[in-house]
Amino acid sequence: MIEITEKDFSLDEMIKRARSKDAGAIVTFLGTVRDDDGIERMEVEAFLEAAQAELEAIEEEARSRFSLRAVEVVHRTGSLAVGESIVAIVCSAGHREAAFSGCRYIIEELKKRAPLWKKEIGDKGERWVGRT
Amino acid sequence: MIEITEKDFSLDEMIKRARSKDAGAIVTFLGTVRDDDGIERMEVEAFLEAAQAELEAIEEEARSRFSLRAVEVVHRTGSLAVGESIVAIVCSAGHREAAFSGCRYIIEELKKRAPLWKKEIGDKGERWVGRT
Amino acid sequence: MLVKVLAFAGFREILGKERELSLNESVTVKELLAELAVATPRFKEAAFDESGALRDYVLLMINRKLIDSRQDLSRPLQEGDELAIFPPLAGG
Amino acid sequence: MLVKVLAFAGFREILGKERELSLNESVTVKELLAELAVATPRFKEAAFDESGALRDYVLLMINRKLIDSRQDLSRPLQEGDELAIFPPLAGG
Repeated sequence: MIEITEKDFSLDEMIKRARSKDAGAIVTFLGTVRDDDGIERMEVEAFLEAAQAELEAIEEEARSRFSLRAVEVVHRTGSLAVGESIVAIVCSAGHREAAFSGCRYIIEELKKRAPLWKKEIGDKGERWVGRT
Repeated sequence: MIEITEKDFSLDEMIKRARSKDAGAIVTFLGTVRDDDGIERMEVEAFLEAAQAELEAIEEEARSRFSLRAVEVVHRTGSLAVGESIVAIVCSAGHREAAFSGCRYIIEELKKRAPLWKKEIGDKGERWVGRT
Repeated sequence: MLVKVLAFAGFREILGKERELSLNESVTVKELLAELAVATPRFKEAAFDESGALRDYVLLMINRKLIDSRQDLSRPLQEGDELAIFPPLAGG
Repeated sequence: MLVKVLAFAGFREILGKERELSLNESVTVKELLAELAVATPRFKEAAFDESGALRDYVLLMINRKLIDSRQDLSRPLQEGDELAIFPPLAGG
């Protein structure tokens, strides 16, 4: 399941959905707001329909390249404080090599291709990430 | 925290312990019993003191090689049914590269170096894994 | 001809999230961006350099597909097209 | 001299998990394994090949440190040593 949402999510529920009798390995990536350089919170913005479609395309690529059994992706939007979850990706596969590779593939492609933006807000002001 | 235990564990609790304000990435590996080839359950056995010491050594290596912020490892022993959790490894780091590498390092070294054994039990009888 | 313009992140802060524009038949992406620049000086500053060229970090999608911001600017917009304007992606 | 022998996995099923052996001063790892083989034919079968050599998959630890099952068999055991016998590791 792919979801872009303002709400926090339960990793436990995502992992539960990814479990299956033919999956021996489940790899999870959780991205959280880091307190770099005086950052207090982040605003996450999405081009919702385009991001959803792009994440679904990435999921399909990962499933077929790595023979994944299950893929769960949640990306949050809105205002997130330091320490809060931004994104979670759960991949299950028969063996660990595929589960690691699939999870890594999805986060790398998400960062490159999904229309999502983060604004860092802290004691030095505000700044859109990636904007030079 | 390193733990070898008969009890099931809460990944959610492990991830909660691994969260921190300076960690932007948390990678989790969960190994579960797969129903390969008629397997119904697994018996996991440990040389408890030696496995605990080896896992602590592996944790230390991973922490210093990849600058990990937190490491959590639980390995279960005893009788585990298909689908149940065998092992969980949680690594947090500033950035995802380190968290992925650290988690991968720990599972690979655990498999090579920790004195733990699995016996597969299924419709074709019993078999110690790795014993030719 | 109606065209929808979406803007995100820093460009949303300048242009607003969404607007519908009524245009002449023959307008290209470049011409539409120039119109926005005339109407909104802060957009001109953010999106174009001193020589009037689109800045490297301006990304464009037409109908949810990225276009090449250097080569495809002469593409004529069609009735109902959706043009999205945004800075480099930074999810995850 | 007392030496503790631990066995795991398939070898535990044959030898039991733990036993304390009273030995002569000079006994080597090889001699101790030979004694176990005499006392327990199933261990002999599982651990040694037809030529009497230790099988490749037999792993040994002395005091929780792996030893080289080919080169260190002549090592003399000391009072209080703990010898562990097990098949290839298979955790995770």
